[in-house]
Parts: sequence; structure tokens; C-alpha cells
Amino acid sequence: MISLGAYLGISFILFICGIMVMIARKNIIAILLGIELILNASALNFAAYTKFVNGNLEGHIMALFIIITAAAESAVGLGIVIRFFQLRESIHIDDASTLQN
Amino acid sequence: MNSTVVSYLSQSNEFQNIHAWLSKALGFDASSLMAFVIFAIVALIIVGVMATIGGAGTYAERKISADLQARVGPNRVGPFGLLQFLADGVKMILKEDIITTNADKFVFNLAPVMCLVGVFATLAVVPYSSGFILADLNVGIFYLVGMASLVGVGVFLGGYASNSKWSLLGGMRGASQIISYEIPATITIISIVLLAGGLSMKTLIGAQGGGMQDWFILHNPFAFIGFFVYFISALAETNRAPFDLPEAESELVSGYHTEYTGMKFGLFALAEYIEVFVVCGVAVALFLGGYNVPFDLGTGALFSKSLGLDSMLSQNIGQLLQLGAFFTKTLALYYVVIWVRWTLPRLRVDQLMTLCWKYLTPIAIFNLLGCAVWMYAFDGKSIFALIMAATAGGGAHH
Amino acid sequence: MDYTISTVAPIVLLPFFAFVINVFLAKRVPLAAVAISTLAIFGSFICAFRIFLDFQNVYAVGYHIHKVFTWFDLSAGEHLFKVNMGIYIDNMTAVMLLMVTAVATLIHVFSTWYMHDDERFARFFVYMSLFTSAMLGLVLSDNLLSMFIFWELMGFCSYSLIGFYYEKEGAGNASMKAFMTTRVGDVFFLLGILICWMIVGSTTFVDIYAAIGAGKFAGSFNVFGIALPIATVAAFSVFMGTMGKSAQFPIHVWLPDAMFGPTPCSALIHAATMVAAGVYLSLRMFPLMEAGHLLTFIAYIGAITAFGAATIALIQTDIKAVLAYSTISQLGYMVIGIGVGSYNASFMHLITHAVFKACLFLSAGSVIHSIHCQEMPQMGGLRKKLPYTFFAMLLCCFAIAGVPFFSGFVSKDRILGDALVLALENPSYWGVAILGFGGALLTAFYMFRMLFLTFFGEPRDHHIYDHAHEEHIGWNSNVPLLILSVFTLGLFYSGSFTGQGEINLFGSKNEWFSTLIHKPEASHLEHFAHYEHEDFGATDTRDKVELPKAQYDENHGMDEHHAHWVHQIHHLGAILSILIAFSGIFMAYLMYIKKSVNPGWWAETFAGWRRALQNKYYFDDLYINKIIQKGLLPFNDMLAKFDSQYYDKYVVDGTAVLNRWAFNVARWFDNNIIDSGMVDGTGASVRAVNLILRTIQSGKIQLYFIVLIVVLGSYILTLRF
Amino acid sequence: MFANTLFLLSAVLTLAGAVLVVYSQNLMHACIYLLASLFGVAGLYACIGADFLAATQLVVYAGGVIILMLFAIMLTGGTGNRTNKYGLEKIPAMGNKKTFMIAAFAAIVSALIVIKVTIPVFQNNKNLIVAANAPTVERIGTLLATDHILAFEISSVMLLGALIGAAVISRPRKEIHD
Amino acid sequence: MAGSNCLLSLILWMPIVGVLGVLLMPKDKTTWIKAWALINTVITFALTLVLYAKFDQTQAGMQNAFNVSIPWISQFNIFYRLGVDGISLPMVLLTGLLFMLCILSSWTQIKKSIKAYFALLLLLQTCVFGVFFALDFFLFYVYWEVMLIPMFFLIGVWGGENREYAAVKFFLYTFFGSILMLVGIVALYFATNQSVDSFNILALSGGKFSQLNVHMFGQTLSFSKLFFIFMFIGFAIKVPVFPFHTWLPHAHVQAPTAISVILAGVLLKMGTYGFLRIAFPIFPDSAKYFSTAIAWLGLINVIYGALCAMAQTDVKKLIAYSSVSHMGFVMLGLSAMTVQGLNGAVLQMFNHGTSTAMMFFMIGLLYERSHHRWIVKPDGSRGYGGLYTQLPVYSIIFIIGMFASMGLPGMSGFISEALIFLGIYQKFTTITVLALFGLLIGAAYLLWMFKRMFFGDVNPEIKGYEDMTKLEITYMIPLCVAVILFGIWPSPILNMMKASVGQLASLLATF
Repeated sequence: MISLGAYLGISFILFICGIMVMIARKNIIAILLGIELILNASALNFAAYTKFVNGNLEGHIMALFIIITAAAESAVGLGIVIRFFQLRESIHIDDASTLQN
Repeated sequence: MNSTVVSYLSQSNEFQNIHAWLSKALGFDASSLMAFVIFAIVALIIVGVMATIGGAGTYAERKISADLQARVGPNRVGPFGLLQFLADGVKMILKEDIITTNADKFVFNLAPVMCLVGVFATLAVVPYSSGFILADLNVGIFYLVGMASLVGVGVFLGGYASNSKWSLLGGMRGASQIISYEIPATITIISIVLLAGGLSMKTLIGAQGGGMQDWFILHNPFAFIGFFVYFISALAETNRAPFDLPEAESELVSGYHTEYTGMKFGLFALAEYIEVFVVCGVAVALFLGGYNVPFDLGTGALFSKSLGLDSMLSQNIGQLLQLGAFFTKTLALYYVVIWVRWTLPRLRVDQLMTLCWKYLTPIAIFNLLGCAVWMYAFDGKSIFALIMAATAGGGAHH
Repeated sequence: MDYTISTVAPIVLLPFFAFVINVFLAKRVPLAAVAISTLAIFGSFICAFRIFLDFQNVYAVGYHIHKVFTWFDLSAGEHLFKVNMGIYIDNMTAVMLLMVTAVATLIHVFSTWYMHDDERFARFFVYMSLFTSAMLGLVLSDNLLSMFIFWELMGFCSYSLIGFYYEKEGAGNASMKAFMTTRVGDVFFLLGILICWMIVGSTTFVDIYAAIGAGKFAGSFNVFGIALPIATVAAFSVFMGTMGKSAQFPIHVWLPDAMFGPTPCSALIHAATMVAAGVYLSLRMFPLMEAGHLLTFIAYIGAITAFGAATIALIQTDIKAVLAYSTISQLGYMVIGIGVGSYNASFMHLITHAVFKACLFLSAGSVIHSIHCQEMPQMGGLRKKLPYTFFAMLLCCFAIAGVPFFSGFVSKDRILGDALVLALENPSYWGVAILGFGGALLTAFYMFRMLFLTFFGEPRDHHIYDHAHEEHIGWNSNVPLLILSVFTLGLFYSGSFTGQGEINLFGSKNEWFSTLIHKPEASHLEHFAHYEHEDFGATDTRDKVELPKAQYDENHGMDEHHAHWVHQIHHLGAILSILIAFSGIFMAYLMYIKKSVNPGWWAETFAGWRRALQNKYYFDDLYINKIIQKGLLPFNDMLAKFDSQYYDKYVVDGTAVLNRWAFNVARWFDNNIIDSGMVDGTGASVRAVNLILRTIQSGKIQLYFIVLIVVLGSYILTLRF
Repeated sequence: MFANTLFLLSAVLTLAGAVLVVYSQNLMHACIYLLASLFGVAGLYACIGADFLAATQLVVYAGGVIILMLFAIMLTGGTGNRTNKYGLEKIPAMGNKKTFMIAAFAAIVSALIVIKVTIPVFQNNKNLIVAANAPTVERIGTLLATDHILAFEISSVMLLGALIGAAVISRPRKEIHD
Repeated sequence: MAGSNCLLSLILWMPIVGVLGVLLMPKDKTTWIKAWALINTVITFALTLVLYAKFDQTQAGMQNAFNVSIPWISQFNIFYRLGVDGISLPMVLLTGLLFMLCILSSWTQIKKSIKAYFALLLLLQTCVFGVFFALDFFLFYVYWEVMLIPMFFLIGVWGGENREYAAVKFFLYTFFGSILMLVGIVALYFATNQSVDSFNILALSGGKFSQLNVHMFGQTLSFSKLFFIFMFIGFAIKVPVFPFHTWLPHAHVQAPTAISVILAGVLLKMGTYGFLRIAFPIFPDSAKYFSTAIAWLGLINVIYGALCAMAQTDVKKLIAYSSVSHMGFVMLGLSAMTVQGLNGAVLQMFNHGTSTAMMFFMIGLLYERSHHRWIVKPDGSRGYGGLYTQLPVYSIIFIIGMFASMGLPGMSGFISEALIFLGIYQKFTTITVLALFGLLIGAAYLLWMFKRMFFGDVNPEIKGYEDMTKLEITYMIPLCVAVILFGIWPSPILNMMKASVGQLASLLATF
């Protein structure tokens, strides 16, 4: 039951869900949720390949870096969101289309 | 899962007999079934004991606070009021479960469960003794940190879902406090991990010894400071006084669980008391030698050798001693926690954050560096070992 | 008599620790600092006295203590190179240790009285402690290198103490002169050490002796393509060290100026110990001097110094200057002693001179302290005011003048007697003998001139006389003088009348000096190769009983007939010296007490000589005005000017000017052709393209994302794997 | 059996969480579903012996990211759907039919991409011999401190930068008056 | 000991962390900047001490425990190779110590653009460490060159009146030398057929090029001799050896105190370090061939520097020329190529680092009080006089520094000079005799300066100067201790280096 196919399938569904969330939502925070899903999908893929394909731990390392990057990204991203909200009183993604205040 | 309670029990003859009998009766290898059953039983035991300890915690808290304030405390129900907590539990269960209007019902119901799950999940890796440990994960302490952070989510969600401004403020305070203090606590844990050379609880404890000179708290000056950093952070993580801002009754009525009644409130309280026990246990495991008994009595080898006892029996005696050591130390720390609560005044929010970010975190990082340098410079010898080597060697060159 | 390091090391370490403590203590608790210094040197004295007693009781010739430790070790691979340090105590060291510690103790005690009004009272003792430890370290050294280290440390202390009154303009000059002049000798000394080190492989005395015995110094030394016998070069270099430190002609000029320092420091450093260290070095390296055939040269240097300094001393009016020149002169006698091979007498003169000259300086200090004046023409008649000082100084003057039964007679007469013997054997030494006896005459004269001018007659300056303090006996003011003056008696050093052993007045037991001190004979140097030494921490376990007791030998190892002849010459010399001493005293009496001979007449008659003497034979003028002011400094200025004004300005900066010219041409080409033509044109075209591309960006992120996915998809889906 | 149970539970948790994140119209609930999904992923890691990854997933996501998200939601006005003074939606809706249509289109395209990319993987890795699970902590640590030291250091610098950056960016500087 | 690998990199990059920290701090928080820089240098110094503790003194050559070798630009076989041996370790310790003290000394003395100053100072420290650690020739060159940039600005911005001139001169002069060195590097690269080890200093060494010839301008020249001369000039400028020394007085006089200290204490040693690490091991045959010439140049340095120093009326210039003279002793020790000579040279490098740093610090303190440095002012009146009376503590520390510089036995300078003489005596007797007079002149100019500045009655101009403050005494104490301690007990330094130096000496002895 625990097989490469199962893992790839799960990560595939996670990825598609993430894409959906990213594009369908107009709320910046929701888009960030989608990004988390996508990143997890890819990290899961790496871990699965490590287990089922090549056996060395490079995939784990990569997944680890993905997690680190995701944490940093969400921290900075949410900081930007909060700042954006302070400036524009909105977190609608389309309000962020101009380059200046 | 290198060693668990199952692997310990499987050494005994009875286990082998039952295993053989069951395999024969069922027609397949019953070892995983037995493991499952034993896990279930032990988990039940632990949950029961912990629920009792959590309940007894409330009783202890009342009694000790009364003692500190020169009162008598609960004394009506049972001898010395010992059954008070049972009475409280019964009261909680029987109370009406009120949900505020406009509350987010889904989250409102989920929050206390989440807290409790987070806490109970950590119990799996708490090392009661070298045999009586539910699962000695090789990422044990790391897993514990991760699971404990679920409590923060629970607190936050509880505060949010109540649709009350007191609750909301309490929840936000609680969550921010928990994730802030997780940083010095984790860094201190890492410095101890550095000393021990492993993440699993058994490694951490195995690197220490029964005597005080072998405890990590006395290993080097940095670890000594680290213990206090960890202890303070742990207090804050469990929302205990003087860091009980999320439930500050004088400001926020009762914080994030203002709107909770009945058993849901009970779950929050239970989670808090068990978490205190867990962090005390972790402090003991990391700094105070864990379940180690002086003179290696814990392995039981001495009993079988000197008294000629059966090896399993002597091991069992050793396990009991270890359990005793662990619980003695943990409960002593538990007492300190309660003592602190009734001694120190509560901090302000800004003081809380100042303490965390300006003092504890830099100190923790400094300790981490210090431990690393110590390991590097003295090849990981403890200060006691260095003194012994220096005095024994008589200044001999090496 | 088991010598561990803990019985020897305190001799050096007590004053050294006193120094270290006093560095921090001097400013805050001056009196404690003084007490610590004085007690420390007294402690050293006790240790040294114990060693001396042991050695005197053993009376064994070959007995020595030699302890060695490795200072640093450069051995790497097969190459072995270790630098050892150690202590070496033989009979000579033991005597020297006793002298240094005893004199230093008394001078420390005297200083507590002499210096106590000074604002830098404690600091003086800081330097004195450092100096004493350095001197004792030098005496205990077993090798030339550590000797050199302490040698230079003493130089530093001397520098600091001469410059002690640093507000005075002259102090700076004098201290610098002292340091630099001795440094000239030191540089040669270092060269000598290097030569020995390279040839012997170690600088330890016994190793050097053994190497000389084994003939290792036979090669030649090439410098500027000239080949010189290596033993001569080494001996000369080492002897240059002696010349610098012991103020021998021609680099004696620093010692008179060194009198700028406080008088106790002059007594200790510039009379008793440091200047004598030079002679001590030459005595230690006597086999080398012998091997280098340098003895004649040394004898003449000593003779010229002894006589020349004595002549200059004749006309000095400053009481300390007289003593300074007499010190140079007496050091000259010691060097004569080395030169004529009179090893024992030379060393004895070193010891006796240290005692009576220290006493003389302390007496002079006592006089200066009580009248605040150093000029003898302003003194006179002080006998009544300063009776104890007068008594001490009188005894010392007898000693230095060579009056029988005083120590100076014993030691100096033996040197002169040996010089006479040598002159009779080898005519080239006649000059040494004549200059020696002449110097002795002058010595007796100028010392008593000083005594008479100071203490006798009527007070010449009544203001000074009336303000002079009355002298009272005091433990730290004149008791040290009196103790020292007692030891100017000859019987402490020799049992016989002349010190040569014939007219034995006090028994041969009192001939301990001659018994103890023996010249390392050239024929016996090989046995130094078998001198054993032990580790620094080890205890000396040799059984003393096995060592042969040295016997006093009246004939000094010579055969009967020769010894008889030598004794006769010695008698002659003794009679001659007694006559000379008394005639010198008598002349002084005539001139300054009786006033029947007018010194002024002599001065007018020999005006040219007088001028030369007043200018100290023009040595200072030659060195400072001619060589340094006219030669070295202008040369330096020229060199510096060449460096900064010509070489730097034209050669170095000229290159830069050339470069700049080339750079200007390149810049024109770059600005006008490359930059404005080619580069800016590209920029303009890019700007045009920009205008078109700008409109596509809308700012909607999700749109970008969809476009991204679609484009990526259409690309990937068309690919074939 | 034990592992399979764990895997099934985790997979269901992951997928259900992910789908609910898409489906949910309440941002707060979506966040909680995401948490569930991430826990599921941690379980999935545990199933293939990636113990360190699983623990990291727990620590970073449950302890860090999700709480940050919740905070951001609170600090940006909760989940209510109100308009600001410009008349704009203050907190936008979680999308509408139109956006979901576009999203579905994009999802299909990306699904095609993924499928096309992963098919060769299946073809190449049919009969794999899978090694037993082994502890990974030491090996990961060694790898991080040797082969991947540069990446490790850079990510530490990046985290520091993110920490400071987030603090600086979100600090209220001055009130915006219109 | 796997953990040691990162130690060198840690020491090397620690100051860069400091630079980043300084750059992130606001400009007006000067105390923060200073404190940060201080903490950084203290940590760096502590790390160098850890390095010393971990150092295996019995092992000759590069210590495997610390070596780092990571491909950097693999197309050209350029590696990030670091290592430490007994020759570089004393220099590393010296660097760590002096930079720490320089931060302290700059605490009050620097008033202009503090942020930039400390950032540049820390950057300089990294470069200096880089030079002492680098085992890859290219890496060495990079650090060697990058070091010029902070130095240029530090002299050019914070210097005295004529600072631009001095800075440009320093820069161009040194740059000229390094270009010659670069030519040598490229030549070696092609001479080794661009193999993996073509930039590896260790692999290049051992005299592999003694038979090689090079054709140039129609002549056939010995490869080894030609490029030894190139390298020699490159390093000699840094030392500085006689004809290339004129940048030194300018740079020293114009630079601020701390920079003078660094310049004299550390940067000059990089030149002689270059000889020991690169020029001698790679071309031992030519080094042997030219050793007489090097010895004569060293002798000229000793005598010429000392005589020029005697003529100076500016104290700092005097000390600058004394550095020329003292580095001449190092050159003499190098030219001897015997165990004693080389050991003495390395020890002299260390000891000169401490003693001359002391002198420059002291002069900087005096300048802070008087704002001039004339012993004799240009109009003929004396600049100081009677300082002994006015500043007693200052004078005592000055005396310690001065006598250490002079090589008084018991102070650190003596042992190194004695060893150098011992080494050189075996080879060049005449030079030894002449160089001994350098000691004499050395004492003369220092004592004369001391006499003119410190003795005599108090010059009215200097009344009101304050004696040393606690801070100033604090940062002089380590140097005083070093100067006296290593004079009495040189074994710690000598033990560190003797194995490595012995190896070099035996290499040179085979040619």
C-alpha cells in the first residue's frame, strides 16, 4: 500500500489543490495557504523519491530546505500582508497591482 | 522506535509464553497484535495516571497555595480533602455545556480537544524509566516540541471561536507567548542535545548519570544557566504564573477559556496541568539526570549479582527505582512551579516580550555557543571531570 | 650541604620578587616597598653567607654546584639545538655572592637614610632591587648568554638610576652616555658570545674551558676577507665587554658622568658591583684570554687606565668625581692583574675594592647629605662635625692608598708585585709595572688630598659649614659605613703581611682567599669536560668527603728555586709600594695641611697638562663633538635627506608622473571616441525598446501566474521525452 | 499492518484537508484544514521513515506557520466581509464562480503537465527494492554539516533575514491619514 | 577531529560577520558599533586561542586537523584551501591580539565616520587572516590584494594632513609588487601544466622548478631565478626591503594610530611571511643562490634604517624607520636559512609585532594630547621635554616598549635577535659583525629620542597633559605582558614554530 504511486498521487492532489487555491482566492492570506500546499506537495515528492527511488538522503535534505524556505516565505509574506493592510485597509490581491502607494 | 515498553516486556518469559500460545491459537504471528494490545493498555494506564496527576495537580495547587498563604485549603471531601478533585471532575462533567451565540461552533468544539491531543501526544515520549517509555523515537525531544506547539493553536482557536473580546485577547496573548518562548526553550534543548549527541530521550538521559556530578545541569556553566532559561521558558509555555497573561483574571476575566463551561473547560484545565507535568519531566530528563539512579542501581545488575535475584526480577526492581527517581524529581519541580506561581507577581505584556526577546533568547544563543565551544575545547568533558582530571593528574602534561 | 634549587634560587629571586612587588607597591605604600627591598636583600645575604661558609669549610678546589635547565629548545628532526640556562657556583662565585649581598645590604640600609627625603624614595628601591637581582643573577650564571642578559639588565638599571633625577638636563645626557658607551662594549661581547656559541655549541663556562683545552679555538675568523685567529677575536670581543662595563680606556668616559645618580647607587653600581662585573667576566673567561694571547694587551689597557685616570683625579674638585676616577683607576689595577696573570690577586682586589670603595662613596654621600654640596673647595674642617664619617673615610683612604695592614695594600701589592716579576722576566711588561707603581703614587696623593680638603683645615665656606648637620650615630646612617670600614683591614683577606704568604702574621688559616681561588690553568682545562651537572630540580648527592681538601701552598705551585726568586721580587715590590704610598700621603700632607708646597705653582708650571687633565684628555670632546656631532649626525641627516628628498621624490614619485602623462592621453581617447560615440548610442536604442514593453505589465499577480502555467504547459506538453 | 493503518489515516487526513482548503469559504476554517493536511503530511513522512522530516514538519508548521497565519488573519480584520472607506472589499471573498472556473482551467493544465512529467518516472521505476526504514537524524546532520554546508548556512542567513525583514516590514511606522 | 575543519574558516570569516553587523547598525549609534566591533574581535582572538590550544606542536608543516580544501573555481583548479602551521600560527595570534587592541585604541581616537572606519578595520582583519591561512596561491593573492582596499581608505580618509598622497603611494607601490607576484603565479600555473595542484602552495613547494628554463626577449633564463626575483620584489615591497621602503614612512606618519599599529605590527610581516611560505619553499634553489644578496639587503635595511631614524625629528617617522631597521633583522634571519636564523626571524616577526605596536600606540596617545609629533619642532624649539615628570605612568610603559624595541635582554626582542645573529654567523661573518652595529645604532636613536622627549625640565607646552586613562592602560597591559613574558620565556612561541621551521630549514639545506 505504501508505494511510490500512492505518494505521487497524494502529492499530485495536494499540488492541484494548491493551484486551485492560489488562483481562485482573492484573499492574499488564502493564496499563501495555497502556496504552502504546493510546497508541501513538492517536499513530499522529494521524500518519496528518496525512499523509493534512489535511497540516499538528498531528498530529505531538499525537503528540509523546502520547509525552511516555506517558513521564511510565510513569515515575510504575512509581514507584507499586514503592512499592506495597514496601508490600504485591504487584503484583496488585485489591490496590490500598483507599484506605489 | 528502537526500544519501547513492548521491547522491554518481551524479555520476560511470560511474554514469550503468551506469544507462543496466541500464535498457536490464532494461526499467525501474534507479535504485532500483542504489541498493539500492550500499547493500548499502557497508553490507557498512562492516560489514566496522567489524568489523575492532572486532577491531583489542582488539589496540590490549592493545598500548597493554602499552605503558602497560611490557610487550610480544601479539607472537607475525603481525608485532608483528598477527594476534592474527584468532586470537581464530577461537577465538570455534570455541568451544562454552553455555547455562546455567534460562536464558531466547529472551532469552539475543536479547540479544547486540540489542546488535549497536543499534550497527550507528548506523553508518548516522556521517559518514565528506561523500560517504561511508550515510544523512544529517535527524534523524541524534537517530536515533543512539535506536538506541544499544538497547544498554542488550541489556545488561539479557543480564544477566537468564543466570539468574546476577553477570549480573543487571551487567545492572541497565549499564542504569541507560546511561540515566543518556544525559541529560547528549543535553543536550550538544542544545546543539551549537543552535549548528549542525540535527539532520543534515552540518548539524552543515557549521557547523564545518577550522581549529581553527572547531570547536565552541572556539566558546564552554560548548561547551568540553560536550565534556568529552559525552566522560565517552560513556565511561560504552559501559561503558568508569573506568565499567566492569557488567563489573567484581573484583566481578561479568565482569558481564552472565559466562555467555556463544563467538560470543555475541564479539558483545558487538564491539558494545562498535564503539560506542566510534561515540561517538568522534560526538564528532569534534560538537565537533572532523568530516571538515572545513583550507583547504577537502575539497571538492576547489582541486585542480580549481589543478591542473586532473577535477572527479570532485578530488572523490574531497577525499573521501579528509576520510576521513583523520575517521579521524585519531576514532582519536586512541579512543586517549584506551584510555589513560583503563588510567590511572584504577574508580568506585563511588554515585560513578557522583553524578557523573551531581549534576555532569554540571547542568553540561550550564548549558551548554545558556549556549549559548542566547551565541547570543542574540552572534548566534551564535564567541569567535574576536568577538575578530577586536573587534581588526579597533578598537572601532568598530556 | 645538599644544594637544591630552593637553597640557591632565593638569592636571586628574593630581590627580584621584591622588585615585582614594589613595581605595584611603590606608589601606594612607599615605606613598605623600602622595607621589602631591604629585607629581601638581607634574605639573599643570609643565603649567600650560608653558601660561603659551606664553601669555605670544604676548601675543595674542584667543588662546584652546576644546575641546568632547558630554557628553550629548537630541536626539530635531526637538528638539535637547545639553549640551557643554569647556575654555577664554585669558590669564586661563593666569595662574589657574599661580597655583593653584603655590600648591597649595607647600601640598602644606608639608602633608607640617605634617600628618605626624596620624593621618589620608593622608586629608587625598585631599581635597586632589580639591579641587585640582576647582579646576583650574573654572578650565579653558568653561561655567557645568561650573563649577558643580566649584564644588560644591570645596564638598564644603571641607565635608570643615572637618570634618576630626570629633571636635570645633565642626567639625561649622562644616562644615555653611560648606556651607549657600555653598549659599544656589549655589542662586541655579544659577538664574542656568538663566536663561542658557534664553536663550542654552548656558552657554558665549563664547556668553553673544555673546548679551549681541546683546542677548538684554533681556526681563523674571516671578516672583510681578513683572516684573524679565532681565539684572539673571541677573547678581544669578550674583553671589549669588560672594557665597556669596567670603564677601561678608551671607553671609560661614561663612569665620571654616571655620578649624576644618587650617591648610594654610585656606591653600589658604579663602584662596588656592576663595574666589577666586567672584571669578573674577564676572570671567568681567563683561559680564553690566555688562549687568545691577549694578556699583554689587557695589561697595557689596564695600566693606561690605572695611570691615566689617576692623573685626571689629581685635579678634580668634585668629591664624587675624585672617587669616580679612582674607581676607574682601581679597575685598571684589576685589569692589570688579569693581564699579568695574577688571577687570585686581581679577584682579591675586586673584593677589597668593592668594600672600601663602597665605604668611600657612602662616606662621601654622608658628607654631601649633611652639607648639600659636592665641591671640595667649599668644604674643610668637617672632621669635628662628622667624626664617624671621618673615621670611616680615613680607614678607607689608608686601604686604597696601600698602607700596610689594610686590604688595599694586600691586594694591590700582590698585583704590582706580580707585574714586577713579569717585567723582570719579560721586558715588554716594564711599561705595565712602571705605570702601575706610578698610579699607586698618584692614588695615595689624590685620596689624601680629598681627605685633607674635606675634613682638615679651616672651613673654607662658613655658610656651608655652619649649616652642616651634626652627625649622630644612627643604625642606618653611619653604622653601615663603620661596618664596611672595619672590613678594610687586611687581616680579613690574608694572614700574611703582604698577602704573598711569607710574613705570616695571622696564621695560614687566614689565607683562605688564596686557598679558595685558583686560576683555571691552561694545562688542566681538559678536566672541565668531566664536570658533571645535574637537573634544576635535582638534589646534589655527591659525597663531599671524597673531595680532596685544598691545601695552602706557599709556593703557588712553583718549584722551590723559582718560588724563592719570586718571593724576593715580591718583597721588593712590597717595600716599593709602601714607600710610594707614604710618599704620596706625605706629598698631600705637604700641600694641603702643611701648605709648604703650593699647588697653585704646580698648576701654573704645568698649565698645558692641567688643561688636558681638566678636559679629561679630550676624550669627551673627541667622542661627542667630533665623532657624533660632526660626523655621525650630519651623515644621518644627509642620509635621511637623500631618502626623502631625492630617492623618494625623484625616483619613486617620478614614475608616477610618467604614468600620469600616459593616463591623460588614454583618457582623451576614452572620453571622446569610445564613450560618447559607441557606448551612449547603445543606451539610446535600448530606451526606445523599453517604451513598447512597458505596457504589458498589469500588476495582477494571478494573471501572471495563469500565463506562466499556460506557457509552461504549452511548452512542456509539446516536448517529447 | 500498523504502518498501513498509519498511512491510510495520514493520506485521508492530507487529502481531506487539502480538498477542504479549496472548498471552505471561511478563511479560519481553511487554515485549520491546512493544519490537518500538514499533519497528514507529517504522518506520510513518518510512514516512509523520514522521522526527522516528520518532526520538522510538526515543529515548523504546527508551531510556526499556522499560528502566523492565524495571527495574520486576526491582524487583518478577521474573517468578516466588510468594505473599507474606499468602497473596496476590505476582506475579499474566498473567490466566486468565475475565479473557480479559471482556477479549474489552470488546474487542468498543470495537472496535464504533472502527469506528463511523472509518467516516465513510473515507467522507469517499476520494480523497486525498497530499503528498510532507518534512523536518519545523524545522517541528515552529517550531510548538512558537510556536503550541504553552504546551502545550510545560506538558509540560516535567509531565516535571519526573514526574521528581521518580517519584523521591520510589519512594524507600524506612522498612521496613514488621508 | 572533524570539528576543527571549520575553525580556520570561522576565524577567517568572523570579522566579516562583524562588518555586516556594523553595516546594519544605524550610523549614530556609535557606541553600539564600537562595542560590536570589540566583541567581534574579542571572539576572534578567543578563537585564535582555541586554535592555539588545539594546535599540535610536535607536528611539522600544515596541520591536517585544520586543513580545508574545497573547490572554488574548479575550471582553473582554484581551491579554497586553508591551513595553519607553526609559521603562520604566531602571526595569526598576533593579528587576533592587535586588532582587538586597535579597536580599543580607536574607541576615543576616531571621531569621523565611525561606522565606516570599524567596518573597514574588520574587513582588513579578514584579509590579513586570509593571507596567513591561504594555501592556494590564487586565494592568497586575492586576500593580498583585497587588503589594499580597506588600507587605502583607512589611511586616505582618517589620516593626517598629507593623507591622500600617502594612501595613493602605499596603494600603488604595493600594487606594483603584487603585479609582479601575479606574473609569477601565472607562470607557475602554466609551468605545472594547469594541473590540479597548479595553485596549491604546498604542492608547488619543494624546488620542482630548478631545472626549468624560460625564453624571454630572446634570452634563455632560469625559470626559477627569474620568478624568484619577481616574487622577491613583490614581497620585499611589503617588508619593506631597502630600495622599496619609501612608502613606509609616509604611510606610517599619515595613518591613524590603530592603522599604524596594524601596518607595522601585522602587514609588514606579511612580506616576510610570503618569503617563508611561498618564495623560499617554491624556489629553494634560487633562494639559496640569492641568499648573499638578501643578506646584504637586510644589512642595508638594518644600518640604513637605523641611521635614517636617527636623523628624524618626527617621532612617528623615527619609529617607522626603526621598523625598517628591525625588519632588516628578519631579512637577515631569512637569508641565513639555518634553523636558528629562520626561528629567530619568525620570532622576530612576532616580537617586532608586539613591541612596535606598543611604540605606535604610545605615540598615538601622545599625539592625542599634543596634536603634534615633533621631537624638535621645525623652528628649532623642542617639541616635548620633561614628559617623565608630567606623565609618569606613560613614561614607564614607554620605557618598556622602547627597551623591548631596542632588544634589551629580558625583553622579547633580544632572543629573536640573538637567534638571528646565531643563524647568520654561520653563513656570513662580515655581515654579522656589521649588523651588530645595528644594535648599537638602534639603541642610540631610541635613547636619544627618549632623552630629548622625557628628560630635562618640563616644557611649558606639555603642562596640563593628562596621564594615561584606565582604558589606555588596559589595552597596553597585554602588550607589556607579552613583551616581558616572551622575553623571559620564549618557549610558547618557539615550540609552536620550531617543527615547521625546522622542516623548511631542512628543505633549504638540501639545495
